Amino acid sequence: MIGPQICMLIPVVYLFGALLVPLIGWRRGAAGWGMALAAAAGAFFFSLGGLAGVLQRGSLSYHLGGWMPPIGIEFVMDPLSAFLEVVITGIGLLAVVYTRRSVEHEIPDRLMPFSSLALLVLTGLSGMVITGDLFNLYVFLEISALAGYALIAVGERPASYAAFRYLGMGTVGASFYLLGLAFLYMTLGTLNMADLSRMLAVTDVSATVAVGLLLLFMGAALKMALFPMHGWLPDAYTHASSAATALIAPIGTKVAGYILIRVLLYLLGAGEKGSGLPLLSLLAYLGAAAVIYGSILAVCQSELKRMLAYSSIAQVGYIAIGVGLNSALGFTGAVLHILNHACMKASLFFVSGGLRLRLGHSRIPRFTNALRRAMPWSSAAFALAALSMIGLPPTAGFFSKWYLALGAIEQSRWLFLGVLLFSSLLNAVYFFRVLERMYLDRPGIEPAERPTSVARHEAPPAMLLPAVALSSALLVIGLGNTWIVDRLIGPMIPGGM
Amino acid sequence: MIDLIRGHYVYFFLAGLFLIGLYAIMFKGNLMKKIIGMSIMQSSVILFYVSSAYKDGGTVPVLDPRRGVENPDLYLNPLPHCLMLTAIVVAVVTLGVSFAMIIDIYRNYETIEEPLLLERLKDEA
Amino acid sequence: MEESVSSALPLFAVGVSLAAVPLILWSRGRPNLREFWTLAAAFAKALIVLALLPEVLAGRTVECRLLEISPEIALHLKADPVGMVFALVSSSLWILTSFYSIGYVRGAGEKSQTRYFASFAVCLSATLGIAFSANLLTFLIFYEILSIATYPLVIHKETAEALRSGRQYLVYALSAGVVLIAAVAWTYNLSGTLDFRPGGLLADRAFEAADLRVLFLLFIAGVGVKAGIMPLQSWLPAAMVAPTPVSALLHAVAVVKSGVFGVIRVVGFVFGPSLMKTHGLDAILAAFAGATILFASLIALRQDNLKIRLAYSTIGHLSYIVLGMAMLVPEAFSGGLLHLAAHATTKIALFFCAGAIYVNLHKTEVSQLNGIGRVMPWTMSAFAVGAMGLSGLPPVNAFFSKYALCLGTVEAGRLPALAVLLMSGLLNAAYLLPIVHRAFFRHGGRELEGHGEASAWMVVPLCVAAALSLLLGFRPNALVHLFDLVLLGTRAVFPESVPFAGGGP
Amino acid sequence: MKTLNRILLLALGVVLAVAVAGLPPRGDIQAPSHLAANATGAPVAGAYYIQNAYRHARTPNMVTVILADYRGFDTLGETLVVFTGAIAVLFILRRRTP
Repeated sequence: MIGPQICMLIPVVYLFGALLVPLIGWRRGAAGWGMALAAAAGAFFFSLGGLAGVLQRGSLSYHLGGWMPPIGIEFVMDPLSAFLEVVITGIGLLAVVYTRRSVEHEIPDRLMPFSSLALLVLTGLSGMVITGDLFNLYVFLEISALAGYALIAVGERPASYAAFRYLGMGTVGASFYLLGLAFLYMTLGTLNMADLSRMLAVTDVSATVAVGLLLLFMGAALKMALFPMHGWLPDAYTHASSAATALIAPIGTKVAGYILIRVLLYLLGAGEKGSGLPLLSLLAYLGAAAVIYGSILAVCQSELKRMLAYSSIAQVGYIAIGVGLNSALGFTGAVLHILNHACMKASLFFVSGGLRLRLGHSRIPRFTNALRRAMPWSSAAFALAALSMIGLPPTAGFFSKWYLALGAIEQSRWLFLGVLLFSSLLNAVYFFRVLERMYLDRPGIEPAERPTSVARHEAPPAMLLPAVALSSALLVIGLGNTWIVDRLIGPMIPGGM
Repeated sequence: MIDLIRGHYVYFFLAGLFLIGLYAIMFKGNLMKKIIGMSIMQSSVILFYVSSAYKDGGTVPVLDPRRGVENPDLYLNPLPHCLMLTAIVVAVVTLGVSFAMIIDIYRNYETIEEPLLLERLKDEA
Repeated sequence: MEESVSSALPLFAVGVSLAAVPLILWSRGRPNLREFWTLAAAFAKALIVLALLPEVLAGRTVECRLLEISPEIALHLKADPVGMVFALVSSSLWILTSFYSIGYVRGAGEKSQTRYFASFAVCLSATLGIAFSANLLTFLIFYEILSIATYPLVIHKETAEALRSGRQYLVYALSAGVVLIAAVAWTYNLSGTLDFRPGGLLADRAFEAADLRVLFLLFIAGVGVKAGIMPLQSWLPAAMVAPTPVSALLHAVAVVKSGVFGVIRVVGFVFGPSLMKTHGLDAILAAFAGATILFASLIALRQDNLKIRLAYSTIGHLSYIVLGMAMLVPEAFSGGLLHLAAHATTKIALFFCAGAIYVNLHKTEVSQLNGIGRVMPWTMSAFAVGAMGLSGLPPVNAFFSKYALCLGTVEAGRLPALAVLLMSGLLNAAYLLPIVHRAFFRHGGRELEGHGEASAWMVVPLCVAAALSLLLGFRPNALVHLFDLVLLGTRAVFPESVPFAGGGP
Repeated sequence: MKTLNRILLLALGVVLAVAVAGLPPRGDIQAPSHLAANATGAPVAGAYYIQNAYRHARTPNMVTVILADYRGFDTLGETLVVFTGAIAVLFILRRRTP
């Protein structure tokens, strides 16, 4: 029987894994990596169990130390957090599988600390999602952030500076969050989320509370790289090692998005009360700007990882639009897009790491159609994920866009509809640019210069399989999206929508 | 007005401190100065919590047998103190990690002045 | 209410060519085996579609409801008379195209033949999916799949020009896709359902006139790109850089026909004749279609490249069908449906001829065709049949569909439309028949000596296509009861009236 | 860009000033975080700790009790942060093998 203890198990498995990795892997990094893999698999298993438990019996809540919530810390698994846990631990597991070969190639001799830091990132992210206490959330946020800064800092030469900027922005974000929490705590007297939302329901939202929420919003938005607070992201994702990017990019920003959903829609209460503050509209407009800005800049990039980074900025904008629409359909689209984008982006970054391993670079102008012959499966995984990013049916990407479009139309927010649709075209532009080079002959090269026969030189299975698995998952998610929407997302739609 | 200032001067001061820290992060070119700014900002938040714990007529939250524990107004609020112990540790560790990064940056580019650094990055790319 | 039968046959019809794709890819090293899969899938597909025919002719629809893909909206396939017309046309012509493709790509020594055949199979799956879609979302999904699957075919030659055309095609197709998404989502918001219904799913609801007009324009822009309605047509001539069987696929079998079929669905099954009439939407559609017919015919006159001339001819003929839809009378509706089939058989014959000429003699321009009728008599006779058909001369099938369209314009009392049809008939004759004349009655140069017909792989299919055009001209109900299907479909959309009460073809 | 940032900083200052002015005055024993029960009737943590810490843990220092017991998990997180820092520094500063 699945009890509430399962909430506790997910971060704790990661936590002890992270502590054990240096002990086991001090001499041999690979052994440490094995430990990390075991921990990641365990956490994935428990989060599936948690999701099943939530589906069966509704929200689970675990009181740490046995103290009742406002007194002690509470871990809560409601439909939203259970869903996100599965996303985080699933991507986390695949990323850890992927890590070994990639790290050994790009940053040799650092597999042990890398594995440990990867588990720490996952500890932080899973803890942020599952905790029911706003200060505890801050602690987890810092754990994941610090480990993330370190992971980003090692890679190409400019990585250390990129990571420093990430650290600066991240610390500012965290300070904003903590200051906003101070305002809320001083005016409402509690740190527990459930308690706080009950308090907000009975009291008027004063200017102080509003500013407190605004600060939380800004803190989360900085972490989420929401336009115009995205400055740290492109450099960080480009210069970090592929394994680090593949771990952080798909889920890091999503969890920040989760904080926004939690604070704006659950704490504040959706519907009437939520629309009283302009924060949701602000979020939606910033999201729209992010979508356009990110997509346009992605078109201009010549380095694959950098292009994907800008595309992340845009995709985060979709989530922001969905949340900002403040309606059931928009919310559905946003949450579905969290899942879809995690899968798509992870797959794309996995492939880009594979390219770096085999080609030694990931610069788009240097791709040729030798790639397709040398790495057919990687290319196919990339193509499928790219089609999903563009939003072509029946891949998953289409359906999140579909719900977002329905939500925008339902509320007659034509601007957002236009942005959503226009951005699909921009996505098509920057992805087809890559696909064209991957799959087609480049005219202008003399036949003599073309490689006549290209040996099969596929990425190693441990790096290939995660990408292929995620890309195939996109089709499954696309066709099975009703099940996800009805069974998983339906119960988590905040009251008042 | 006087009441406002008497009751809130600390908070105004701390808000100012927060902004000073933020200013340093945004505008200072030297990476060490940025870190100092970061530290100032974090300290201001920590002080925010700590000063919110203060109660007129309260004493430190250590059991005083003469006062008893029936009336919570006689002790300062212990919760923010505890929270800030954690926040301080976080701030310290952040400092440590950022120092490590600065060392790494210096190893790679032999400068920690941002304008110079950006130039060298551009040259490299 | 119409009766319906539950069966997996529509799903098989869609899936059979998709199932062939892995086999085609797997046997990429063995061309004969690879082509065997293509042909097997083509025949299997046609047989499955034929197996659906008796039920549909008996007035029942065959449905296959798969998993839900959005709450309340299933991936839903349904074979109704109108869809059957399109399915029959595309699946039977796929057989011809497959044979022809084999001859063509081998004859012309094309590269990447595996990709070519695989994409072709995906295209056909999508086309059947479009034909059998029971609701707008299903339609949209297959429509987008078709867009993407056609792209590798358009850029097949991988020259700079092909890439440019490919990009242009993608921009048009994907823009149309997003516009269509907006239209479909909006429809769902307005009506709460997306199921196609004869007579219009929006018909019995009240709307703001302005909203409805914008929605209609979105739909027409969405499907109009594929249907080549001006001013959205420019990708089509550009896509002529593709190999000829691809052009045949684009023009006759799948892509543009899907666009036109989309117009039929939108007019007959989304908006419905009555709603269109009340809001004056028919006039908008008729104006676009009429202008397209005239301009396309005029432009075609000035083209020297045979394939581009045929491309503009296609643009014009598609708008015949659209114009028929815009008349909102049963005769014109049936005429449009008949023309969908008639144009397919005749145009495919013409394109096959163009391809045969290219492979055999490497000639692409009209002015080079002097005297080739003597070298390639079978090919050019088939060309003559097609040209006669498209010019509206009896006894080719396109004559009768055009006749029905004219009848419809009279019935609807739209004389300008009638004038457009007659005028364009003359223009068609003016740009097609001179080619026949050149081929048979002028003397060719010396380079023709020593050449004969193209390979049988190509000549047989094109003769079959021409023969089909003639056969369907004499007996519209021959082989597959096409005419009965058309009547059934028309009656569903216009329940109160009897088409061709005053005598028809 | 720089001017824009200055303006943003200034705006943030104004916003903070407004917010800060609305906080309960420093030292006010009626501030929500100091009360025994909040508006919904739920107990407020601060006062609960003062009243019960000694009873529950036999430790006079209430902050210690919170740190080690009531909110012990925060402290575990804090320790983990230190561990993270250590691993992070190790990761960043380990010299590349020549």
